[in-house]
Amino acid sequence: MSSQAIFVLFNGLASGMAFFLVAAGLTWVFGILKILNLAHGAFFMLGAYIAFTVGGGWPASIWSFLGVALIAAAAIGVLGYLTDQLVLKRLRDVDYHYALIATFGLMLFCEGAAKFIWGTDYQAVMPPPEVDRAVVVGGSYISVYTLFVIGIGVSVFAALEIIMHRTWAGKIMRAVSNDPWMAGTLGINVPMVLMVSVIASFALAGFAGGILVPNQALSPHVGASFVLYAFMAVVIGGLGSIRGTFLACILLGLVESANATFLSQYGGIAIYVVLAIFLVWKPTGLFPAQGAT
Amino acid sequence: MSNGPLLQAKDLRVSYGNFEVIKGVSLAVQPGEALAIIGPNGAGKTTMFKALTGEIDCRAGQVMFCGADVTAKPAHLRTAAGMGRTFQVSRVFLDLTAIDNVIVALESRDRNRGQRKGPWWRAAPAAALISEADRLLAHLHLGHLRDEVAATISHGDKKRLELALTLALEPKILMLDEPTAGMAPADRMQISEMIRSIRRDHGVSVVMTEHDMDVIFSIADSVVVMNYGEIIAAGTVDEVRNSQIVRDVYLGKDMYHAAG
Amino acid sequence: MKRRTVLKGFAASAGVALGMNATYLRAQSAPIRIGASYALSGVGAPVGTQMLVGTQIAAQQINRAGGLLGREVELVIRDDKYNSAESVAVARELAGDGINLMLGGSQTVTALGLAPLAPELNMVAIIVAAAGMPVTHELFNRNIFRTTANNYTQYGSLGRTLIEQNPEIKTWISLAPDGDFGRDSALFFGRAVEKYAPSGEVTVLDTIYAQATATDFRTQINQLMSSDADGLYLGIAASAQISFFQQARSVGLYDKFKAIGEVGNGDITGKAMGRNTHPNLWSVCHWLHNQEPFASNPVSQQLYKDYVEMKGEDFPSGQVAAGHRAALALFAGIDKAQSTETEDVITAMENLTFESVGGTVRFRPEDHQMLGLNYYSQMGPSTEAPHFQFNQVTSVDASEMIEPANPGQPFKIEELSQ
Amino acid sequence: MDQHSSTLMQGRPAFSSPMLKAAVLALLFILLLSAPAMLNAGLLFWVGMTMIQAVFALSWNLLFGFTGLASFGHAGFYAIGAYFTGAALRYDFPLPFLGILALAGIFGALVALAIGVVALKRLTGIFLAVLTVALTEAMAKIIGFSPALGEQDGLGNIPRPIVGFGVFNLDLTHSNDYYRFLLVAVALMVAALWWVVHSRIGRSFRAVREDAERARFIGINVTRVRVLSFMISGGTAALAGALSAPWTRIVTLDQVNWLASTQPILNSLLGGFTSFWGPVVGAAVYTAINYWTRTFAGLSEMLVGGILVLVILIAPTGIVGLLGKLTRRIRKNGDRT
Repeated sequence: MSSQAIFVLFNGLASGMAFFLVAAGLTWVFGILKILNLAHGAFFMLGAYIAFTVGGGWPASIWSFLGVALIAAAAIGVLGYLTDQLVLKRLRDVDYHYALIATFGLMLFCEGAAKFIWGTDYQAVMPPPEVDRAVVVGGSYISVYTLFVIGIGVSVFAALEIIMHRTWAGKIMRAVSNDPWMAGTLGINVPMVLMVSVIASFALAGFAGGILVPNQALSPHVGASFVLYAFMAVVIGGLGSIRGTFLACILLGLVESANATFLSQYGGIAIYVVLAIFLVWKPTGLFPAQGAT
Repeated sequence: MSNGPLLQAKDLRVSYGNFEVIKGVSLAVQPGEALAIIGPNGAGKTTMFKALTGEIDCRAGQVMFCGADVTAKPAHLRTAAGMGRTFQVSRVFLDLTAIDNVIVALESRDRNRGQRKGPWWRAAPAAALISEADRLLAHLHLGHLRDEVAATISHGDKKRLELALTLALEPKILMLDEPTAGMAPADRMQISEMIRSIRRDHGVSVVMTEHDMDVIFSIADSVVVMNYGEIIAAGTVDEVRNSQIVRDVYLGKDMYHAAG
Repeated sequence: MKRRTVLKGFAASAGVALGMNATYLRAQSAPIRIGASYALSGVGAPVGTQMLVGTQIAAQQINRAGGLLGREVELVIRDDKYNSAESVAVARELAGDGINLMLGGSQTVTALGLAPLAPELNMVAIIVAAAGMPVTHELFNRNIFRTTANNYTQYGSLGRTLIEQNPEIKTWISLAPDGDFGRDSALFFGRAVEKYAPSGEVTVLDTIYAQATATDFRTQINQLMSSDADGLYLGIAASAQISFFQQARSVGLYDKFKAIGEVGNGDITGKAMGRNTHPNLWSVCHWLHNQEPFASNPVSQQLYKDYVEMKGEDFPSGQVAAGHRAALALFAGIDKAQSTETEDVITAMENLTFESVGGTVRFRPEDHQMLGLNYYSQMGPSTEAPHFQFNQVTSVDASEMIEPANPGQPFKIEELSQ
Repeated sequence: MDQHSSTLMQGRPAFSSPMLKAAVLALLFILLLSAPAMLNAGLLFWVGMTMIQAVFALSWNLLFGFTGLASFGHAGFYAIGAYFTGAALRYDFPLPFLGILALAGIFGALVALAIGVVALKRLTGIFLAVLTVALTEAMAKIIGFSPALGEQDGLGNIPRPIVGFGVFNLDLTHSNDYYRFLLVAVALMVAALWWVVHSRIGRSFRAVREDAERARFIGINVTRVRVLSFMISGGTAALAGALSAPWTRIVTLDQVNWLASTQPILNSLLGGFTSFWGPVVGAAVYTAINYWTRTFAGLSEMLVGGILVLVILIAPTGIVGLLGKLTRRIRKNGDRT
């Protein structure tokens, strides 16, 4: 039992941090633009493919692996800039439903494009050699790569917290998030801040793609498996709140892990029960953001 | 209905988070009376207004309307009971034409009264409703805009259209939040003239918040002055005008500004 | 009408006998139009596109040889999108176009839509690769023929192969997708392991379930690692199987499990995992051109040659043979019937024997199930590109492993005598 | 219609006069009625699916275009109807077919009511979007675990019904007969939705869409109006699904996924969500595109996604909106000369 509990805990944290890597960019762009980017998972997937194309299936070391993830982040950041210029920018001042549906279309388009470019064969990328083994903790087999993912997830969270709450850039971001009009009158270049946020959010998606690609088979549908959890986490956490999303990701990871261990014949159901409870009990999320509806 | 006040607030308290914005306010409006709530910016006028209409919940105290306790009742039920309200920035249904705006309000009124004009299967509004809507538009000098989409009409016309929506409900009391905000002086006088004529013709009570003293003096019978979420003075227009406290906290700062 | 067709057929064969060229004959009669409905988009596309290639090669081959009944074969290709509603639409459209012969049902979802429709549309429908039991049981009708082994035969044979090849493994376990297929295939596998264990002392542990489309198998992997088993049946397919291997390898599952039998990914898994392929991985195998007995089979040699010519690649997927075999079955049926009329072709196919890449196959007349040899391949990593290789292929005769024909009635394993 | 002309009552800009519109509709109905004689079975199947998709899209647009709420999991309602009807026919529930249809619609509406009551105050925006997606996913999972509903394989071999009218029976086993039944059912449902949109209820929906706060202060119970719209929409979507089950004769999990939920969104936007007839036009155009591109396998996702983005950016009011703009421009030019 205790061995099982340890496993549920580690596995839940690992899943939770994987969700968070995807959800971080999603919640950021929501906080600033009030757009729920349904195409986020598709750009995550493109990031994973770029990492595979650049780095191949067997990374030489953990450093080259991280380097490749950063290249994927940069590439998806560029795509983010293009997407912003071509699509999102034109939808800033209209009903948010338009943006929702446009990003939905983008998602389909990206998945189709990935099939077109990379084909439909499945690919596999292995974890870098340093973390490509298991440790046995209390009788449970835990892969070191998942510990690495937990570490990256916590680091990304810490970095975002510091940027948002300790730096000048973060202050500007929060000002724009709270009241773009007011921020504009204070001389902040609001369009610039919005554009940078979109690029950063996309880059985060690309980075997550590069880091998480050894997690499962690479196919054009790989984004869908994470992004639904990420949406749930963003909603439970309080739309736009990075802290809330972080906690929600951990919660969802633990629930999913416990579900798979203790109620495996109904795998994947518990997470929806938790979501429903939260939507009813705390409809504004754990950390309600100002101005979010 | 009782013979007491039409609308009454008893020790009303409203908080945003831990911050108490309305600190135990009581007031009463008699049938037919026109009451103005004034005070400097941030005094809690608009919050008080929202608590009375049901737009926000209050933490403690009571709101009585027509002798019934409506504290827990949502806005649409207070509206159905006879409270008509306008907004600081006029709100109408922008994608609908002027006449449809009024028809929607008339149909809502009839629904709340359990009435239906015309057979149930008829989709189009009843002829009686259409002519009633036309009369209302004409009354507010909007007849020529009947088939214009509301989004395209001028600011002042929107204000009047909003009044038409409110009047369509045949309210017992009109709650007007800054009825002349953002208007040119000529328009302000026109609006206050219109409100006076509505009071005269329909015998409704009025509660208003307003900055413009000329408008207040031309409409209101009595005035309540708020500061920091409390009532600091109340009385007839003249009494308040001559009150020393009011001059100190209010007229000294904002009055000239607002009037000028 | 029928008489005319027969006459045409006669004239055509006479034409071939007299050495007339195909062009002349084509001008004489309209082509035989055959519908080919595969999953060309959606999650089934990786498999469906390969099957289509096999079917296209079969059509080219027959046309090169002068066509069927002296007429050219023309494929009318459609995408069923791995979606049953779409496969229904495709079948109706083809029927509306006057086509009464088709290949389809490349997966169980599409076959379930297509099968009940065939009588209504008066079609001969070849179910190419759907292995679900209902097709030849409760959904059976005379118009459908299945050119692949059913699940009971397939996974029973896989279990038998694994225990016979790895007699030292005494404890087995299955990881299967929740749902009908996973439950049944794990059960069939386990029963066969028990039945064919040489020493008789073998334990089959309770099956562990996962979601068919899951991406995270760590919980199940931990359960597998904590079990006493050292032999595994893996019922998870497609990309999920690769995810499983990625996650399992890291925690040492390859060392613990001495042999794994997987559901049928074959080279799909090999290509993705490369040098990280499990060293003793057994798969359901449709075709491996360079392994015996395929390498010396003339049908296989020709298919490989034509594949290389058509695609310019030299490593065809085994699924190509499935599409090829289905087309050959239909062509042989038409040829035997000397007619393209639905009823004639059905009658001819019920006792049909023909040559495929894997040797002689025939249909069982009662439930139209194909019988022949079923093949199982063993693969492992390799030092050279593509970093995995097939080491051997074994076969099991389907007629030894199949349930008695019972068309119209649901298949129940409990009712079979052991 | 009487002389009263307003945006609430008005015909859509593309069709200028009500007479013309009625004539177009009558012609369309006659054309569709004679389709079995003119089209092959495959095309007829597509036409039937298009009619079902049109009703499905109308149900979604009642929510989005007329009440201002976006559901991203509408396939869930469709699937409720489809699976219920499929199971009822497959397992011979002792119910007349019309009763099965009615129950399917009621189930859809009740589920919408339950969601509405639970999520009462927050039945808007992103909250509703995520909730509907998640509930639909959860439903797909539950169906996937239900042997009676065919688990991952779907519920196949659904028989077509024989409708008893007491004195006579209507045998719908043949495609053409079921098609005619389908056409009449769809026409009735479209008429019912048209009535809802153009009636007092529809006007209160629009008031809520335009400005929920203002609507509250003319005495409209905004929550109730939203729940009512959600119920009508959910019930109609379930009915569309219910009608589809005997038409396709198989119901699978494909009908409960994200992509299935996009279909009504896509159709509504393509045709124009500001117009009652937009979703119908959209469904027809989409089917046509799909039909003509069916041989370009594998490009469908790019195509669908690309169309969605382009429509949002270039013609947010869809085909009907675009046509309206064009006719207005032409008329204006005509006036000038």
